[in-house]
Amino acid sequence: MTAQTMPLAKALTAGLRASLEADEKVLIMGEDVGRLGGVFRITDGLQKDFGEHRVVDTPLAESGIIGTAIGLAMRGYRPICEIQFDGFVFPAYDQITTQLAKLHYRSRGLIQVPLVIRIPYGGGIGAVEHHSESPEALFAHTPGLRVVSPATPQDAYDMIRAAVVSPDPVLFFEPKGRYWSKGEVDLSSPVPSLDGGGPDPLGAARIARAGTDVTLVAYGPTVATALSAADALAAEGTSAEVVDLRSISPLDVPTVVGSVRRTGRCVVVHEAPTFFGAGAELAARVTEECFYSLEAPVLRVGGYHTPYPVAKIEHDYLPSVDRVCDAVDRALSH
Amino acid sequence: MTAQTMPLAKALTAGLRASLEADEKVLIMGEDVGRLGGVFRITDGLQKDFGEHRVVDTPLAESGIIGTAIGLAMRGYRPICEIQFDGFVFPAYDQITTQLAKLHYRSRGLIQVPLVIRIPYGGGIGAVEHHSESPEALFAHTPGLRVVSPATPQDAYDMIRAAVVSPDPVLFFEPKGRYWSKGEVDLSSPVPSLDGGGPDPLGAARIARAGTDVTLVAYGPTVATALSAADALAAEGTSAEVVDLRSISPLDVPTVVGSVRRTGRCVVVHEAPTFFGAGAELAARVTEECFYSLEAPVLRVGGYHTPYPVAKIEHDYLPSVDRVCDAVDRALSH
Amino acid sequence: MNPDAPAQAPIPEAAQSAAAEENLVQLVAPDGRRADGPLAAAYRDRVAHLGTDELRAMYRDMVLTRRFDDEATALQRQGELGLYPQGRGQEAAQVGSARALRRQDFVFPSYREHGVMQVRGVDPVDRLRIYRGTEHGGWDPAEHNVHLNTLVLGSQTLHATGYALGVQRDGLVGTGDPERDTAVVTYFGDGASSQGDVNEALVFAAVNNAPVVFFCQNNQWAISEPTSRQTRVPLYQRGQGFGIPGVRVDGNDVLASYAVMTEALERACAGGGPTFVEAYTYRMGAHTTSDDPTRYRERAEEEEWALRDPIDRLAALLRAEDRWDDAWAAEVEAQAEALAERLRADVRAIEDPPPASMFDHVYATPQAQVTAERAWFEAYEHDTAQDEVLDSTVEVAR
Amino acid sequence: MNPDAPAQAPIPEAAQSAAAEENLVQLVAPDGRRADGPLAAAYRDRVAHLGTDELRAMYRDMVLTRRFDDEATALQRQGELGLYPQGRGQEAAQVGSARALRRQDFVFPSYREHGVMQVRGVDPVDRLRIYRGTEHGGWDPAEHNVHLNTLVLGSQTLHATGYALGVQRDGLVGTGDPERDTAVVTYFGDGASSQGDVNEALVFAAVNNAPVVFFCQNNQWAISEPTSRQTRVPLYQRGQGFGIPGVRVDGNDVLASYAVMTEALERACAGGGPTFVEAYTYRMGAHTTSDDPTRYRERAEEEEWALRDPIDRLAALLRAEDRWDDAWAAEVEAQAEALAERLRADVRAIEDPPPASMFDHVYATPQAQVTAERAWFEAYEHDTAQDEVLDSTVEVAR
Ligand SMILES: Cc1ncc(C[n+]2csc(CCOP(=O)(O)OP(=O)(O)O)c2C)c(N)n1
Ligand SMILES: Cc1ncc(C[n+]2csc(CCOP(=O)(O)OP(=O)(O)O)c2C)c(N)n1
Ligand SMILES: [Mg+2]
Ligand SMILES: [Mg+2]
Repeated sequence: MTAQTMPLAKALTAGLRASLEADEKVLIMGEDVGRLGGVFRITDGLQKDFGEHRVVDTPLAESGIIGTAIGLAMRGYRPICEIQFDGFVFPAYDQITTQLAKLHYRSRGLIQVPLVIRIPYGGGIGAVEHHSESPEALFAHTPGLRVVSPATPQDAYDMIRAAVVSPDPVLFFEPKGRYWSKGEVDLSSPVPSLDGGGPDPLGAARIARAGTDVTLVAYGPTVATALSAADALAAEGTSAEVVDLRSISPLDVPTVVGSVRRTGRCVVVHEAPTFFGAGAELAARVTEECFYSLEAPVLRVGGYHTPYPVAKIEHDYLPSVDRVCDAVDRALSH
Repeated sequence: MTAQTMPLAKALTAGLRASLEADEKVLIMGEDVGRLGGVFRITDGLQKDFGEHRVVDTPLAESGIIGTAIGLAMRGYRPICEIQFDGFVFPAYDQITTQLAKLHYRSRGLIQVPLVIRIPYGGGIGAVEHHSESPEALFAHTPGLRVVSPATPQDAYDMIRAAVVSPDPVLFFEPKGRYWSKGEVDLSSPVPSLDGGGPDPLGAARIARAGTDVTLVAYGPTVATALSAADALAAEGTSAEVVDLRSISPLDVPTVVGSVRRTGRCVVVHEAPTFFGAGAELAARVTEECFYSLEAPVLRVGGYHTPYPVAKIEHDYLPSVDRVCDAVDRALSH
Repeated sequence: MNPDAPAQAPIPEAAQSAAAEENLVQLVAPDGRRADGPLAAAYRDRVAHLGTDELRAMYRDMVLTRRFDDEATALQRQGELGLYPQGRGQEAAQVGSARALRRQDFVFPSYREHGVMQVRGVDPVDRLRIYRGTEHGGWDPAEHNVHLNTLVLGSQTLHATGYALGVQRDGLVGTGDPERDTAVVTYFGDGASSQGDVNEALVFAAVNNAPVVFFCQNNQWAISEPTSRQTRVPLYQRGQGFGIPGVRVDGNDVLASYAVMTEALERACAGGGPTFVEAYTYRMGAHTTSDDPTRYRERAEEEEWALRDPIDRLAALLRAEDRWDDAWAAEVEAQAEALAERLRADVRAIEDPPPASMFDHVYATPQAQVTAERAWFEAYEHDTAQDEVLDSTVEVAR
Repeated sequence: MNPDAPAQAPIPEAAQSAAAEENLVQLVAPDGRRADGPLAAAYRDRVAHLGTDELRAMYRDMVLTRRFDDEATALQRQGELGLYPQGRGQEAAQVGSARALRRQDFVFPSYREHGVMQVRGVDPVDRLRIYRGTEHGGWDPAEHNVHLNTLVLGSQTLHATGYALGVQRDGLVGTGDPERDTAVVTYFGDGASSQGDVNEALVFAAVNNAPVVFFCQNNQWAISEPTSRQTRVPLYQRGQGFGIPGVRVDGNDVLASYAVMTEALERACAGGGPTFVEAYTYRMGAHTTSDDPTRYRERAEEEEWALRDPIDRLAALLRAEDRWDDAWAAEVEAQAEALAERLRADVRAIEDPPPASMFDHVYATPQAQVTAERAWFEAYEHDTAQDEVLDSTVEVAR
């Protein structure tokens, strides 16, 4: 055990480094991932250490990045593609949805496409348009993809390595607003195994805080929001349990249901618009499985049905501790 | 009143014809929409009657079709774009999601983009891959777009004309499996108005059949399935109300909630995978607003979390009358 | 005006097709005689080693491809297939180009490459599973180094480019060993050439000098749209602005298709990078069995192209050069008949997959959502089956 | 080998840049003297009518553009803007090309076209609203016929092409009336040129002969990637395989940029269709204020390009031709100072939009989801405000 305190961003870098070291078929490709180390510096130093051959600056064409990565994967490589910002994944949407997601199915398992697509996502950083979006639901609806998002440095380190060894394509959403949040990371933790024996390292949720009165469900950037809300609620005498989903597809329904059966109330928190967002699927599922234990309907705190607004008012758009507490109050007074 | 019996496909053709006649800025563009009249013949005869200038065969590039249509709309035209099949809308996904949906917002209302994107969708026609998909949820999550689907010839005729006069972009999903279902169409019905005075012609649901024991919610191709299920249920003594949503974004929540408050039970039926589908949003919303009138959780009948399967087993994938009745039974025995 | 750039607006269409004919690599004229002229001279040597056996093998592949086509069309008409996209008219472009490939080369097809499949040895029944609605794929890509059909126009050109980059990484370019040097070829149509993906593939291939051949079959039509809706200059020029050399070949001339492909493969294998080939040919049939070409094209055009039938042309060459033999021709005919018979029997015998197989292979690893839904489905199927047993028992009892 | 196609693999990079220099349209050399040679001769007449007033107006636009740039950068450093993408070095390409436009022409920019905005008269404060985080747009596109910035690389090239198709439909091409003939220009970068959208725009524009100019500013860098990551032949050739003539212009030469643009506009207006212009220039600053170019490029390269500063070049020309006047220059300086002052004051004074405005204009018509969420938001805001009043009352009471 060699735990170190580091920001989430550095844990990702460490995870990428470990992946590059472990398997020479692993390569990183994307815009500005080389000398620059990416606009968020997640690949910082990797080209220097592993060479231009392993860390590749591509032409500026997202469909081309994912499409050629698919071809590379078919030839036995394991590409990790970086999409520079959430809002720029859409030119690659066709390749992801009609090709990447379906090749294993189309070929009845004969073709594996072990691709990781890293996407810094979410808001709160004062950015211009297209740089603060949360498009995870737009991928979770498509069978064949795994969609995950770590909330802590340790998970970032473990989950990126699990994603790289996964034989299935993984959309890896990185909470860019939390890149500089620090936490302990055990760099000697083994690469999680995906053989189906233990809990799915890319699918199992985590109880981030135990509680008894209400279940807060979050992932990625809103886990910290939910934890802060739990603090605030504790001060008022309400005990909130916080579930960090880690995975948006699949959803770890048993863990959430287990929690809600105990607490009787559930609030889902994400940055994406609530309309057709992950909270909808969770609310539907939790209600189906906890119909008799729910004291109040599952409530959702998320983005509104507006494009991501201008930076000066983004904090009115984003789920805040206040809004989470407000939802909990409503759930409690139901 | 000049009602005529015609299939849904012909009602669409009539609606397009009326739109071309009413406004010379209206034009139709897409692959094979000209001489061929489209692979489903929806634009049959229109190029002959309105000229190559109004009904335009484009290069085979969906992003190009939508992107240039946006430019045409900015110049005052009203393009109706045809996407040949559901599975081929994805190359245009970026233009739809980051440009079309946001230009009105980005410009604070100075730019209107009155674009209609017609997409034949859904399965049951024995087709090869990419020709039977139901991607509506992948658009409904994006603010700025309207997403609708008619279920009857009259609605097809009215809604396509409303879509064309709408100042907002409309994703118009046509239930291709029901193209040849017939119904009465009043060709003299006025073009629905979108001024917000009356019910929203692109947003208001319709009670397709009244009932008292359970509410079946459907849209597009599954409205007929729900109606058949209601017949079957009636034979067993269960009275099902059927709501035809017409619109997936926005959802007419008040109509559904009004119905469920009366029946106490709700089953949503769509062809798209249930996971992150429209049924999730509906279940969440209905539960939130009918928490004390629901006798059972909202149940969903839809596609599975698999790519659309091969034709020979697609009927095991699609929601069937049996599966709807099974869900109703489960809701009733809750 | 820049001296390199055309001084005027793009050349009008009429001039274009004249130019097209001019720049067409042709080695066999429609009457079966070896073609003349500087372009023929430049490529002639590439087919000089092809003797009677090789030419006959090409002929056989083309005949079998056509018979496959006809039989699949018939099976569709009989309701045994849901759909079938005919390849008639494109046999020379496909067989000629595919015959230039080596075992280790990898093919990324679109959906009309029946002649390529024939040459690569993909089982004819397997090729029809997709159209019978029992498979989305149908064969093992690794077995014959042929990827599955790609139906989303142009997508496969990026996969081919990426695969070629993998080949390059594997050190299999420029080794000088013809058994090791490996190239990739992707097939796509004139219509698909407009897709952004194809152009991004050109960018990635050119910048990285990838060992990939872009083989564009310009069969004059994209369903109902003539090629003039996709481009106003000949398509073989498309790659030039990306730094990719282009060549236009008579796609109804199997020898020219072969010759041009050997050149492109040599370049790829030697580390010279990608080539853009436009095979100028004609889709003699409908787009698919669902299509009705009388709605959009003239009978006269079809008749004109019928005179350039690629199989007739090779037959004429064989006859003109005394390589024809009636006994051999009868044998080819018998093989075609056997193929047709096999298709008639074996396609009908293809069984429907079990319903629950829809849950197979969504993921390579266990995935909770699929596991849960599959369990639900199987229980539901079981219950329904029991209900049916019950129903029929009731029925019988009545 | 096809005679039209390059006989070999694409030319290596070294040769390339030599060729680049060769084919560069340049009218003013870095030392300020009028350039010689056949290319200069071909374009010289296009700037012959530009007298001292016009040249000085160009100079003024370039100086104001640079001052805008410097001041915006300073405001960003002071925390008044969230981000700013500097245009330093590209003033000649932008001002020269934009000065060739007529009022009725329409511009689809990317995000770095500060010089174009200057020429078109878009208010400088409005241009910075997006970077202050109070607007996604900032001005009325109809007012100066300049579309909003487009941040998704290359998307705007399709909008421009579609808009040009609308102009064509409106009958405003080839009227012969310079007051009515209308063209469209879209600006994009060397990096963006790789996007599928740009290539699809070339297809649509070429096939329809759209009156649109593709103005690609090759500023040598796409953030940290040199242009060699996007193409291995000069970018001005990109359009050729689509049937679009291309020209490479010295983008640091305002007169050459102007001249080349007049030619492209004439072609568009006369119905001659699209032109692809590559303006060969340099991004002297960082990609944006968030970027650190020392991580990826050499100081020496920056210094080399500093010698080709476009403003210095025009100043040199004005001096060389006795068109310079110190009083006038001081006046320009004063205008720049006034602009800077205005920015310092007015950018700071830009107010934050009210939070509920986030719900404005999602749709043009009432939409149930937005209406419901807005109502909820306003009630919540109201309650929160009351809570705060309550809190502070409690506070005061304590
Ligand atoms: C992205 C996409 N858009 C539309 C289609 C529908 N479609 C199938 S084949 C075809 C025509 C293709 O023409 P071409 O590329 O010339 O190939 P050909 O059919 O002539 O062999 C079209 C429009 C598709 N398969 N994919
Ligand atoms: C589709 C898309 N992908 C990525 C980005 C992120 N990005 C913004 S600017 C830029 C570099 C663009 O380079 P270039 O086109 O040469 O224009 P320049 O910045 O040099 O003016 C990148 C990668 C983007 N805005 N859009
Ligand atoms: Mg074709
Ligand atoms: Mg650049």
